[in-house]
Amino acid sequence: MGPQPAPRPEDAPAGAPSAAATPSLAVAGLSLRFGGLKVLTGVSFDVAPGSITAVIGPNGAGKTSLFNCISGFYRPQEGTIAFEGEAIGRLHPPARARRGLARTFQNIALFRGMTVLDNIKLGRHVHMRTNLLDALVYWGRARREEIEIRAEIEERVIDFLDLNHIRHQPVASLAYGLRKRVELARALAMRPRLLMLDEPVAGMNREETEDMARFILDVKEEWGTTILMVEHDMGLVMDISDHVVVLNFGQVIARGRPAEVTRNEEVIRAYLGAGDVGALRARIEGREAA
Amino acid sequence: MEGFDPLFFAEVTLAGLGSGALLALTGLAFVLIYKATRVVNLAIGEMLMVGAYLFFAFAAGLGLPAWGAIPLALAGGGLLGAAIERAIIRPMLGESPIAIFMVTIGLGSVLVGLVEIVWSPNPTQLPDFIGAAPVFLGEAYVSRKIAVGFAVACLVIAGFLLAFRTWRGGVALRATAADQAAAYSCGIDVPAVFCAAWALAGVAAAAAGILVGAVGGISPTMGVFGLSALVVVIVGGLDSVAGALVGGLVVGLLEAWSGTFLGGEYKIVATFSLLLAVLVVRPYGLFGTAEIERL
Amino acid sequence: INDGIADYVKIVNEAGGIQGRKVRYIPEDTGYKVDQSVAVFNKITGSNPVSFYYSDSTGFAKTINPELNRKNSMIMAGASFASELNNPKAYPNQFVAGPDYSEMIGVLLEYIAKTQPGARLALVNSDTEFGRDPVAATEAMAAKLKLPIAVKIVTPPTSVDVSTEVLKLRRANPDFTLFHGYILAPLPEFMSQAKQLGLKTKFMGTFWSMDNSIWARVGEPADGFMGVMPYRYYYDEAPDAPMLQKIRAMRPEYQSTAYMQGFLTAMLFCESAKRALAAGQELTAPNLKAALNTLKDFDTGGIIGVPITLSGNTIPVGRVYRYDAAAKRMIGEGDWIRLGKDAG
Amino acid sequence: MRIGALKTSYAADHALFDTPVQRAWLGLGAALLLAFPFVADDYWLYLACLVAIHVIATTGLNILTGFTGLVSLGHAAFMGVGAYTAALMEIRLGAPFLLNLLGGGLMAAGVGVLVGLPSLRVKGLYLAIATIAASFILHFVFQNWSTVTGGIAGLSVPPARILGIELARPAALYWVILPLAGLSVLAAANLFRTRIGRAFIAIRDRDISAEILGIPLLRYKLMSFGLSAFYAGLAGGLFAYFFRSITPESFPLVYSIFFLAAVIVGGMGTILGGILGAAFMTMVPEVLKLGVGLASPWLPNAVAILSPVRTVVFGLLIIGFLIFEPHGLAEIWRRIRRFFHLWPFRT
Amino acid sequence: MSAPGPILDVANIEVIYNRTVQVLRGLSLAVPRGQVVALLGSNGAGKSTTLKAVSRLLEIEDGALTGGAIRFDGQDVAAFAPHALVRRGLFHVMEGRRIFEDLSVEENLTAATFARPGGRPSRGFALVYEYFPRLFERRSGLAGYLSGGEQQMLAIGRALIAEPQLILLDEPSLGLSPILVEEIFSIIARINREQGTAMLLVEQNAAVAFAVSHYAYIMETGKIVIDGPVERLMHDADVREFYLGLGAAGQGRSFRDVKHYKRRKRWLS
Ligand SMILES: Nc1ncnc2c1ncn2[C@@H]1O[C@H](COP(=O)(O)OP(=O)(O)OP(=O)(O)O)[C@@H](O)[C@H]1O
Ligand SMILES: Nc1ncnc2c1ncn2[C@@H]1O[C@H](COP(=O)(O)OP(=O)(O)OP(=O)(O)O)[C@@H](O)[C@H]1O
Ligand SMILES: [Mg+2]
Ligand SMILES: [Mg+2]
Repeated sequence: MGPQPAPRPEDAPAGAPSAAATPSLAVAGLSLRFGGLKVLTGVSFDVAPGSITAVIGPNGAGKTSLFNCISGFYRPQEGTIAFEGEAIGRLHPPARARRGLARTFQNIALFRGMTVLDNIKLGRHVHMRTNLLDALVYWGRARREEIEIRAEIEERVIDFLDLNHIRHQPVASLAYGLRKRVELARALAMRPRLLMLDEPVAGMNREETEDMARFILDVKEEWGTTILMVEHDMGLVMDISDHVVVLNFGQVIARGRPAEVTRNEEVIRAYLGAGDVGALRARIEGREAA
Repeated sequence: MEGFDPLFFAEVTLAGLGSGALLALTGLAFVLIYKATRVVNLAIGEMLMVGAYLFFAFAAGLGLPAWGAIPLALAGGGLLGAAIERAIIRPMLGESPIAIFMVTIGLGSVLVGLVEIVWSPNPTQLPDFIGAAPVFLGEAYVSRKIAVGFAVACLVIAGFLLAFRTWRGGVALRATAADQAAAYSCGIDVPAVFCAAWALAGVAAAAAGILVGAVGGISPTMGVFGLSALVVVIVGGLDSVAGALVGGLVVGLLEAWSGTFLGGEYKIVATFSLLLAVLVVRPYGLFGTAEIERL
Repeated sequence: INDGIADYVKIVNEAGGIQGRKVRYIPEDTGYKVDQSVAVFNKITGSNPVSFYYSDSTGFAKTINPELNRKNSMIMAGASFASELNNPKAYPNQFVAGPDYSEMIGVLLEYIAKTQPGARLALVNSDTEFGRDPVAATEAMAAKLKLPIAVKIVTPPTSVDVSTEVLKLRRANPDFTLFHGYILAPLPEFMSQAKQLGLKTKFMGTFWSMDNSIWARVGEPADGFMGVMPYRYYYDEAPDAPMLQKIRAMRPEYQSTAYMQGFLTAMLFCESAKRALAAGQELTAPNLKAALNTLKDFDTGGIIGVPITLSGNTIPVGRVYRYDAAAKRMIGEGDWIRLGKDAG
Repeated sequence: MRIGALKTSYAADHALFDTPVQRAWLGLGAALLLAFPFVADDYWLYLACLVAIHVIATTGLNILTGFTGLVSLGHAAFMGVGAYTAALMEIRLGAPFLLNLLGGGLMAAGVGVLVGLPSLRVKGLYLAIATIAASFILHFVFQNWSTVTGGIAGLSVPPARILGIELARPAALYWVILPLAGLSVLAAANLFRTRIGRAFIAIRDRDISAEILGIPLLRYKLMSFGLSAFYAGLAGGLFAYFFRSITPESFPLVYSIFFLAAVIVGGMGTILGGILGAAFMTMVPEVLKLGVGLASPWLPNAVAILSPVRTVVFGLLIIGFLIFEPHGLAEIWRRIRRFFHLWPFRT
Repeated sequence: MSAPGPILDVANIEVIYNRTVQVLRGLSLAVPRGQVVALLGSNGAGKSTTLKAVSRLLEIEDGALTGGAIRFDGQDVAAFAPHALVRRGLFHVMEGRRIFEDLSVEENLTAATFARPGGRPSRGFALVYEYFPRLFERRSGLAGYLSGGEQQMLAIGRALIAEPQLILLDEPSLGLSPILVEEIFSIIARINREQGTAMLLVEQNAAVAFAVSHYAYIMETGKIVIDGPVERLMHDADVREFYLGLGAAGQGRSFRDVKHYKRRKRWLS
């Protein structure tokens, strides 16, 4: 795969949600409470197929909780979630995973006791058929299936994310950036139709962020996977997302193309701030002078 | 049983509360350790047993009077706790909870074996230091030992409850349990906290051991009392002092009632059924704090 | 136990063995765990030709029985007095060197029936195999002897606090309280609490809770405790007990009741071998057992106060003793009782 | 020294024993086990059978505790369920030996699933204690459901027979127990090459994330409980035929602890660990006894303190392994292997 | 102040984890009194390890200092237990915030009072609440339910209680929203200015780190590769490209334009 012309958000056909196509994901009127604490209130938005949609918002706005509702870990009190036209709000997390919802986690959730390869294979779990008896006997169906997915993972995922050199290492020994990449690989092994990334570049420096950005774009372009991501790195969000949803105190306060959203006064007040390091420096120094 | 006799019921209930207080005291020892170190200490019964034997050694062996032997035995229990912490718990810092849990099982076995070697496996009696004159509450009879045990246990637990409310050390204890590295970084002397928690628990266990031994005699197998205490802390919540008290009384009552009205062989089933029931309804016990689970 | 067997074996060997054959004794400790015991059994019998086996627990006795019947080469006795073993059909190669648990209680009941006809009883048992063993038999015998059972109490094996049980006892207010299934705890607590409550009941126990040294340590509260004992105590100076003199000569300090049991068992082992050899037979299980069954009014040298006869798999004799705290000794009460003979 | 073997297919990379050297060792081991009954006496065969039974049970517990991260202290009770079931099928129904073993395993699995039910809500050590409760309740059932279990007196079991051959001695049972142990271990090893084994490990490491990745927690936790209890039940069935008598006291809580200790000493979460741990823990008391035998000429009361010494050693082993070699014998074995692998170049 | 030297002086240290993995190889740096020094570097370079070596929290994680020396306030840190160091005025705010989740906000602060030799901070919690009014609002709630930014505030608040001479700050911006990053960094600058507290700041977000620091070190795989006053580093071409994401001409570069095959850093080759 060589460098390809990256489509600008403006000319992407599926860039903005259009009324015509069934949205990949449609969230409507979602409300989630923990005791008295309202975490989400009436959240609604659509994710267009093949797009990158970013969810941003202050800390504690409920972004991760939203992801948890979508993947089924939290049960919202109200609202519906439809995935490719099918209501999935009542399904258990594994059933959602089987339909093609995959995600990564804010605090890396790899399985420490397994190698990189096994972690990635685990992503294929929902698409495998081996039952307990097969597994105990191994020869036959289980073996065939294992070897099949091994080939697929090697060729599609491991090569793609450039993880060849570490496949047999236990994940515990990996550096942070690589762990994030293995998590992505595991999610990709699930053959996702919708990939949810919770802060994929948190804790990465500029260079590593660039690598991750490249992978995300490649997944979208080469696999045609729809991507929903939470991220605080506004540089990344601005550059690669097609659509942005802004949450504040559990409510959607803005939606639209990145450029529109960043001009929104409320978004600036609640989330972005001045957003300019030069200004920050000037302010700090200014105060110092004062 | 023919008919319902309220006096008899009251007496049984009082006896149940009495033994419940001893359970609560043992539970307290358990909770202290859990609160500070997140160790589920299955050897608590054996620590109790060693405490009772220490008292036996000082009182019967050396012939000290009770007021001399009791403090010595309590101090011995505290030392034992501190020694255990130093020798086998500290090297396990950072290991999985299962591993540490198993270490305490091993510890229990070692303690039983050592006591058998030193004092022989045969059961004996503690010298009497409480006296035998029965106590009557109204018309209801209460064994004196049980009454004394109840009073002591309640006083000690009340003391700890008060201390945890007001004393800064309580925060240190919980902070250490939550995150050792972070506790260090806050200037908390983590090893000292660990050591103190185990020593205090050792003292509490020894106290319980002396009382239990006074009531029922001592033997190397008296550590099984710890199993009932385990039920107590699960019912009350592993990390709650108040839970230990309530759990102790509940289990004591349940044992007394089931033992009397169903028959002694039902005691254990009754308590363990209670345990299962509580766990299913409240997985962290009545007063235990739920673990924060977030993704 | 170990010492008892070893001593008797020594006595026999010093006297030239059994018809010139020396007796070899191999002790092993099993910690009363069945699998351990089986391991030991296999180890010993795997590498030695064994004629007599002393077993440590009821569980083991039952576990190994099929194997014993298959081997048919040795007979076994042991620390278990389980009533179940008293069945020559199922346990042809085992015997009990004394009365079984039911028979022990039987001795007590006969004593009670004799001294205080119609007395009301309380049965206190631990909730273990050991504790429950004689319950059914006791009820039957008590009914026969017209002794009403006022209350039955079962204590869980781990229980230390007996106040609720004492309360029950108080309500039932029996004349005699029969304990079975305990060694010591919680008997003293039962007794002292009952005394505090002013109960008049007399407490009785069975073999394993009859050792003198245990009660000596309890001291004062033990006074008046009674129980059944199939053997004489170490210090018994009865004139018809030359064996006890021998024992005292060998071991100057007090020996427990378990010692006596081991000693007697070894004696019976050797006696059966002697008789079998005298009859010119090989030492196989049936022969040994048959030899054993020929014991009629056998004199144990005073270990047991009366000449004994093996009936079924047991020797149903015993005597009631009472603990005297002042003398620090178990004192014999009444005569030796032979079940099935003296009983009406 | 051995040179790294190159693999040319994914299948080769998936094999359990992937090098010729490993296969050779395996063959040698099997040959030794086959020859064993012809040279050993009853005592050694008895021990071999007991070790094999314990290997089955320990492997089962390892699946649950070592691989799935669910601590169980009810393993001996599950074994009891298997033992009683097999015994009853034999006594009451006269069903054939191997079927009874299967029945014992299945019944234990059923009970295991039942005991595992709280595991969705009850976590970690709370769960461990819940299994203690279950074990006491099962014990109560063994003891008091007298019409079926024979109460406190227990049951006596007739000898096993296969094709009319009576298997009463360890020497005969060896030919059944050992292959069964081998198969059980192999099946467990297979399991962890497949998605189900991976799911177990994932649950151990992070159960919530595992669920979101598509692993139904309850189903897999119960599967693990059931499978582990099946192994226990199978071992229990063999136990019944091996000792030919079972009582409630045959399956006490300490027996569960014994298995847990075997898992730890052997190495949690490794198949080899289950084998090594079971063998080691079974042999320790025997070795101790030998030691006491040797010491008795000098220490007259050595026999008397054997029992407490054994208790102490049991505890010290658990503590020592956890402190000094938390990954157990399997790790020691791995280090030894690596040493010879690289020999003579580096240590 | 008596000793004129830097408050922290790290000389040539080497660190090994689990007796096998060497992470630091001869790293040296210094923090002058009253100054903020930034330590940058890619993931896994060993930044957190450096801080843990200084605060002696390394041993808890099975790491060991195998060479070099660390002097805090003129004294070798090896002479002190971790908590004793804290009481001498060296406070480590660990990566990932590490607040006590099941303690309340106020109890978290109470826990930090153990860092004061006397046990009581001179101004109670007032100073903390003054800098972080939001913590005051939530002081009786469980810390585990605070939002990420609030937790970071709490972590820094705990440091303030100790009134230290030097704070080691590990990635305070991790996972925070832009506005909170700004807020936290303004407060960091304010604390440094008003309290005169020296800081060693580990950060991925080079831009904000430069905004508050006086001096910076950049490390790769266990050693320092560049260092200098912030003003100078900001004009270094490599630093601009790899840490600030600026093209040669100074304009921002879009993530969409990142090439698959990129120029690697000069100091790696
Ligand atoms: N299980 C829970 N119980 C109680 N409160 C919760 C729970 N999970 C989340 N919350 C609360 O819900 C709110 C939203 O949390 P969430 O993790 O979704 O925020 P976020 O937007 O992802 O923030 P960040 O950017 O810091 O990751 C927070 O106030 C949090 O404390
Ligand atoms: N406890 C540990 N045991 C073994 N290796 C460790 C441990 N902690 C860190 N490492 C390894 O040491 C190296 C440096 O880790 P460190 O956490 O210091 O990096 P960092 O520069 O802080 O990275 P990040 O930006 O991800 O925080 C990494 O490769 C990591 O895998
Ligand atoms: Mg979040
Ligand atoms: Mg770091």
